[in-house]
Amino acid sequence: MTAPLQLAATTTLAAGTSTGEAFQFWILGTVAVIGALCTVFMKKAVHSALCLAGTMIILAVFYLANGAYFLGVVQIVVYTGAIMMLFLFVVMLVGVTAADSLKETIKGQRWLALVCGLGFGILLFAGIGNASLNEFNGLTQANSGGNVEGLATLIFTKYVFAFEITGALLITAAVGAMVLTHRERTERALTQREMAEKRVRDGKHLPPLPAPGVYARHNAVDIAGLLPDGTPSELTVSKMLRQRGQIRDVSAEALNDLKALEQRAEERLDRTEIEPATFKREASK
Amino acid sequence: MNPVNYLYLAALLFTIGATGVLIRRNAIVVFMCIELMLNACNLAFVAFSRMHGNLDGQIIAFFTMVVAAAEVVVGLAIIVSLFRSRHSASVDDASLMKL
Amino acid sequence: MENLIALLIAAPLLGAAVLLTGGRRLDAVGHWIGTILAAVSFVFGAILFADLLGKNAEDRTLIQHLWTWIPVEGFQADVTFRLDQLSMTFVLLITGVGSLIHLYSIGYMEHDERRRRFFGYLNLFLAAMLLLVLADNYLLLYVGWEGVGLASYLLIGFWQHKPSAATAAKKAFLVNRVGDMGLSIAIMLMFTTFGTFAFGPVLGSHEKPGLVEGASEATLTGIALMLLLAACGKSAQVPLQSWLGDAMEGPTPVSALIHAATMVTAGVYLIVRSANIFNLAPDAQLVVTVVGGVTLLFGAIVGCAKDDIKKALAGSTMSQIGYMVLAAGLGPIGYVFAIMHLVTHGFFKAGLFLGAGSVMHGMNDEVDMRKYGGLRKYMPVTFVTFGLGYLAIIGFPGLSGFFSKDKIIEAAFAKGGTEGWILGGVALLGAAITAFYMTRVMLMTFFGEKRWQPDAEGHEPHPHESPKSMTIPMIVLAFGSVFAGGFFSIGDRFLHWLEPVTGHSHGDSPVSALTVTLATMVVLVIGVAIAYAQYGRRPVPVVAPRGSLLTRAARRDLLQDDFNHVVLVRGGEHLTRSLVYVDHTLVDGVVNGTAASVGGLSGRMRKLQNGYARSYAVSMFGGAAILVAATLLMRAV
Amino acid sequence: MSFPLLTATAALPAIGAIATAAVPAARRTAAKWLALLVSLATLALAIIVLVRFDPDGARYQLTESHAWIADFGVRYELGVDGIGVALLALTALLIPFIILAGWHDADPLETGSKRWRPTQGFFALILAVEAMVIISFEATDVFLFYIFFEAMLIPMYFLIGGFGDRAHAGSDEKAAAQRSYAAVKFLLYNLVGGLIMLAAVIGLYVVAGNFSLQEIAEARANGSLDMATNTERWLFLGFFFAFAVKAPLWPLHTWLPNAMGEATAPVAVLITAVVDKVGTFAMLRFCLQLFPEASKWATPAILVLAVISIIYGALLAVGQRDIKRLVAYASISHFGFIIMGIFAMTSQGQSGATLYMVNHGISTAALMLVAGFLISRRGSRLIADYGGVQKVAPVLAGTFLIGGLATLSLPGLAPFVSEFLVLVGTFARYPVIGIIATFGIVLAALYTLVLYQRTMTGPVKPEVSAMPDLRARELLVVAPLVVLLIFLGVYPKPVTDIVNPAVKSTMSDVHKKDPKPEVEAAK
Repeated sequence: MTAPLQLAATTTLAAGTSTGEAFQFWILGTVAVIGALCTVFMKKAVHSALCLAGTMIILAVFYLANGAYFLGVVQIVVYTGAIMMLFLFVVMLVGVTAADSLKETIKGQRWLALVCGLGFGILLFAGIGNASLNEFNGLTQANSGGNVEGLATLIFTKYVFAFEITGALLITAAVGAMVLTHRERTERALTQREMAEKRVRDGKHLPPLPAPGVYARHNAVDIAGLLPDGTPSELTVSKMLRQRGQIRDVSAEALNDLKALEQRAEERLDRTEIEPATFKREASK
Repeated sequence: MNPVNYLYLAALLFTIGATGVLIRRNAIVVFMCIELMLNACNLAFVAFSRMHGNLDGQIIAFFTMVVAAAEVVVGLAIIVSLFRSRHSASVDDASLMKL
Repeated sequence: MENLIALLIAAPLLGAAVLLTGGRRLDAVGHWIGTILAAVSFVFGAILFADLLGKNAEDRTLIQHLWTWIPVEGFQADVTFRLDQLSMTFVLLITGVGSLIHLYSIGYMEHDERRRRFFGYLNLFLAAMLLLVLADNYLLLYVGWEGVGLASYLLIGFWQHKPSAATAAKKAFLVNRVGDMGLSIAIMLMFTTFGTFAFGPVLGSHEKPGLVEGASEATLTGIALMLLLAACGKSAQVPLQSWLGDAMEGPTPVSALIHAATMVTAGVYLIVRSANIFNLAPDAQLVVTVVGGVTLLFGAIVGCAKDDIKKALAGSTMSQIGYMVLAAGLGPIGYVFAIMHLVTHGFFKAGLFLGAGSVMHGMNDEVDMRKYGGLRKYMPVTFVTFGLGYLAIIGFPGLSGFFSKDKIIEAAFAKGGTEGWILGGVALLGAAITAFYMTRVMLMTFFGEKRWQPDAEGHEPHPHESPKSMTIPMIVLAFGSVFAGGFFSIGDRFLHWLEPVTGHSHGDSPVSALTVTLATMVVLVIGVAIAYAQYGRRPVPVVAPRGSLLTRAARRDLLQDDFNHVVLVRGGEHLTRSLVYVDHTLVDGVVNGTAASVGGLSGRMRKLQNGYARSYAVSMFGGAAILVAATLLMRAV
Repeated sequence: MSFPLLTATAALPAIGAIATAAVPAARRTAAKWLALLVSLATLALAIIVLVRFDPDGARYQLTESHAWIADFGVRYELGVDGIGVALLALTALLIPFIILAGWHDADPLETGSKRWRPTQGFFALILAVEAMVIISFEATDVFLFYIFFEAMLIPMYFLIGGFGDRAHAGSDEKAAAQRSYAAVKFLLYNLVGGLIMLAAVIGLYVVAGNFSLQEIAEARANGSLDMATNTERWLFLGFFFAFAVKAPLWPLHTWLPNAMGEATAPVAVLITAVVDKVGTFAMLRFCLQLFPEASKWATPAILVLAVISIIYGALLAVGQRDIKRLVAYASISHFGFIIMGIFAMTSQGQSGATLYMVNHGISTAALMLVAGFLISRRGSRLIADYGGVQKVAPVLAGTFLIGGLATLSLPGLAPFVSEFLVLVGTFARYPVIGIIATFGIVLAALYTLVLYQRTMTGPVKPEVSAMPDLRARELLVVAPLVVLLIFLGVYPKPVTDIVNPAVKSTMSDVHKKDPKPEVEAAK
């Protein structure tokens, strides 16, 4: 056991709480609340996930402080370690960079949510305040044979059915997740020839897709190429990027830079008679 | 310090999580908020366990975690397949129940 | 001997069952089965009659208990038969005349392909009629009562392909049902008053009345009036007389048997049977006499105007039954004479109808008397038998009708007081009109020049005498019409026979019997003379003249049908039509309106379901908050 | 433990229903025979019940009792009294006829279609209804009764909505629309009634603490269970409303003409002769036993409604243009008589009402089934489309007439006995109502004879001139009913013997004695 754990252990074995724990609670509690608020209000899912992970770690510390050593460790290992990673994976699958708009679209939803949330919170506080919760027995006795052993005894005796059922639930969930995400191929894969014929039949775009307008930036493939009239063509960008809404256009600034560069080069070469065409995009902006 | 404060904290976190569920549209964030609510409950359970001096509360919290894990697995799978078919992770897009 | 009573009914019932379910196989012999079973019933009746004659007057009541019909707590109806002098009289009349008419029908219905079924219905009628007169309680009587109604319905509408026949049948049944309603209310009243409706306990005998003595006069009047309503329906008395004329749509033997001799007299039977009730309800008796008197004149007037021979006879039937009802309403003075007139009327009216049927048979089913004329040469047997019936009905001295009708007129005067004078006067007037219209029928049919013409298809009728099977019953009935009255009256045979059942008192007539008889003779001659002046001395026009207002009204059954049509039929149609509308719009409309408003409300509520999961989540969350609040509040309280 | 005879009578058709439904699509005829055999076997069981039932024995016999939902005091309790056993027998008796009459009603429209399954469904649903109706007659646990009282709506809904009368004036779509309207109306009316009853059932549990009819009735009788006057009245109304919808009583009747009009004739018979009887039966068994005081309190109002039903139903029957709707309105009139008899609170009235339930079942079945045969021949339900049928199909016309005469309660036929008992029983206590109700018999004659006259008599219409007479199967359906009508009209003692003791118990439940005859009372 690490030092903080031992500290927590000595304090929580008693019925009351130490000043140390109070100090810990107020500092970490504040952080946890901030983390929770950030989870809710961050625009990007990745940030939310990170904030949530932080909150969870703090909760793990609270578990330890409350004498739930096993849970504290499980919280860190399983929850923060495994589950939050799963979240991050999915966020990446769906698109890391996409930022949500926090603008509300359903009329009255935000107000109702806030009112309900506030009301519910006040009620919970009132409920807790009303309850007679002043007696703290502490876990000294319960943890006397070791917290993990104590839990194990309970799990495999009193709660054995629940335990078995949750096992079944996990397996079902795993299978379910596979079924949901797995796509069975129901017919023979088309040969290349058939695919070509199908394209012709469907009247789809036959020749290769046009290349993106590569404007030597850090990730140039997400910048659409420009059509002769200066409008960007979505066809030039990968489908996945299109779906994620991650197409960038070559910004007017960059074009202006380019234009300035060219102009300077012209000046240097004394070829000023050619005036480059203005980009429509710029004009429309 | 009175350990009841843990309960207040749990209540606060729960409420924040619930509000988040209500106002966020990104399914993944909604899911995170749900996790937050579950965690808040777990904290309450652990505090109760300490209050009563037995381990049943911790057992419940443990089961909650297991169930949450199962839920996350299925839920994320649903989000992924939803995204595949709709190219969006917004919960508002899945509104087929509308009139 | 009692066990024979059930067989009386069983024979024709068996016939009906066999003939109606037997199918086409029995077509060839069906009429004989029917006739023989009717005759068997008559034979049983005769045996029982002989048995009764061999007993003392007091012991002439046979009771046969078959089984308990409806046993319910506090309510018991048995299938029990009572054969006493009154029912015996009817049994002989019904089976006797019935058998003769069966025989007659063999010839009359010869060319009808549904003859087997006709005999089945006739047998059914006999069974029901016998049940009616043999029942020992009012409920069983009710079975027979409606049974004859059913048979009458089936027989009037026998030629169902004619819409007029089907309508007439329906009308007869419906009007009778109104009367039946009276009977059932009477039975209910009896049950609540006496706790039973069996003849024995309720009526007792005429010397020692049964439970009726304990009841209040108001109740008894109520019962009596309800019984009278029933009698009016069945016996075609005003105001329920309208069906009888239409009932002539049925085959003529049916008119003879059911609508002249037997069924229509059931009302008289009912009143006489319930004598002990009527005796204790003088108000009701007065109403009975009024109904009888009014019908007597009503029928007679209608009979004067009709050109249809059967309808003229139907009017006459109505009128003659009016006499009987009048007599029955007079109380013990008249009961016996009511029944006596009933029996003699059974003979001569059946004979007259059979004669009319015979005429129609020979005249291609023509019923309009204006197209007859001079038929005496072509059908002599019919002429003679019809003529004897005619003399009997007008009360020609020495013939049946003379004895019975004369007694009734006497009894009417003997009622005493103003009522007696009025009733007697009405009865006398009726006798005059009877003489008039019967002479008219006689003259138009058998005398004068022939007036028939070829019909639309050019077939000229060839009047001819009917076959033996038809003439024999006519002859037998003519025999009865001539001698029955005398036979009954000499030595007051009939009086002594019936008196133990009905009781009898002489009353004190303000006028002597001889005076009455003379007066009757005088009005008779006047009636015949007027008729002769009008129809015998002058040729009868083939097309009916317009006639006076009264004649025109009488042709339309004194407008009673029109009244019914306007008030009941039209009114009823409007009522049902508007009720159908109300049911559809109002009763259903309230429900549908509720449904529509709920639908509208939910249409609005539906907008709350915007399909966004987050909206639903808010409401869930709000609900949870409310639940927490409620829990806290409950704890706080 | 003895053989659970009552369970068996209900279980047999239930199992039969499942088995019939499971018959492969191509073996339609086998399914029909299976259904017929099951219904006959049920009839045999019902006859055994009838034989084993001792009229003078205990009130409820052949009882079975098992714990079911112990927490709420719900028990699986069966038992029959005389009234229940009579209706049980009626149900078991009518179902074979209904099946036989509907032999071809669910056949595929094109011959040779192999994948047609509804035939099996039709017969399975009929058997399912039979099972539920039978258990409703047997249940002595209020909750158990309620469940099946409601559950029978489901198969009935499908029978009405799924298998309509093929003789329809309008287009197929219009017919389908009207049919589903009728089915939904049937369902909604009865569901609303049922829901209100559910509230009353729960209320009863709150008051009494259990659902056992016998226990509650006993506790009410010996005074150990006291209900506040208002509580009792509300509970009574809750129960009565549901039964009045089912019965149906004016003004809750409008679902019946639609349902009977749109359903096939055998299903219409099932509705009016079998299912609706549960409503009137339940009035006798539950309303009177559980809430005697409230029943007496509500009697005047109910009697008035019943009389309105009688007259109103008859008048509307006169105004109908559709044969089946006419019979439906006639049934409404007859149900008025039954309800009047029940609430007249006299032995004669209640015996008569019970007898009426049995007789009405038989007479309506006879009339409606023959009407169904007639309609299937011509393909029209409109009275005006017929005329002169008597000439071409005399047997059909004859049986139709007998059915009609039974409907107008001709003496000598079974319904007369019951109708007269009801009238006499009512008259003894409420003379005015009795007399008004008597007008019903005139109106009954009117609508029956008008129907007969317009369809059967008169000149033969060209459309009916080739109409075949009754076939052997149809005669097999009608003949026994006619025989039964005559037999019970002449000798109703077998039924009254069973019914009388039960009525006596019911009368003592409501603490009512028959009024004494005036003459005796005066002494």
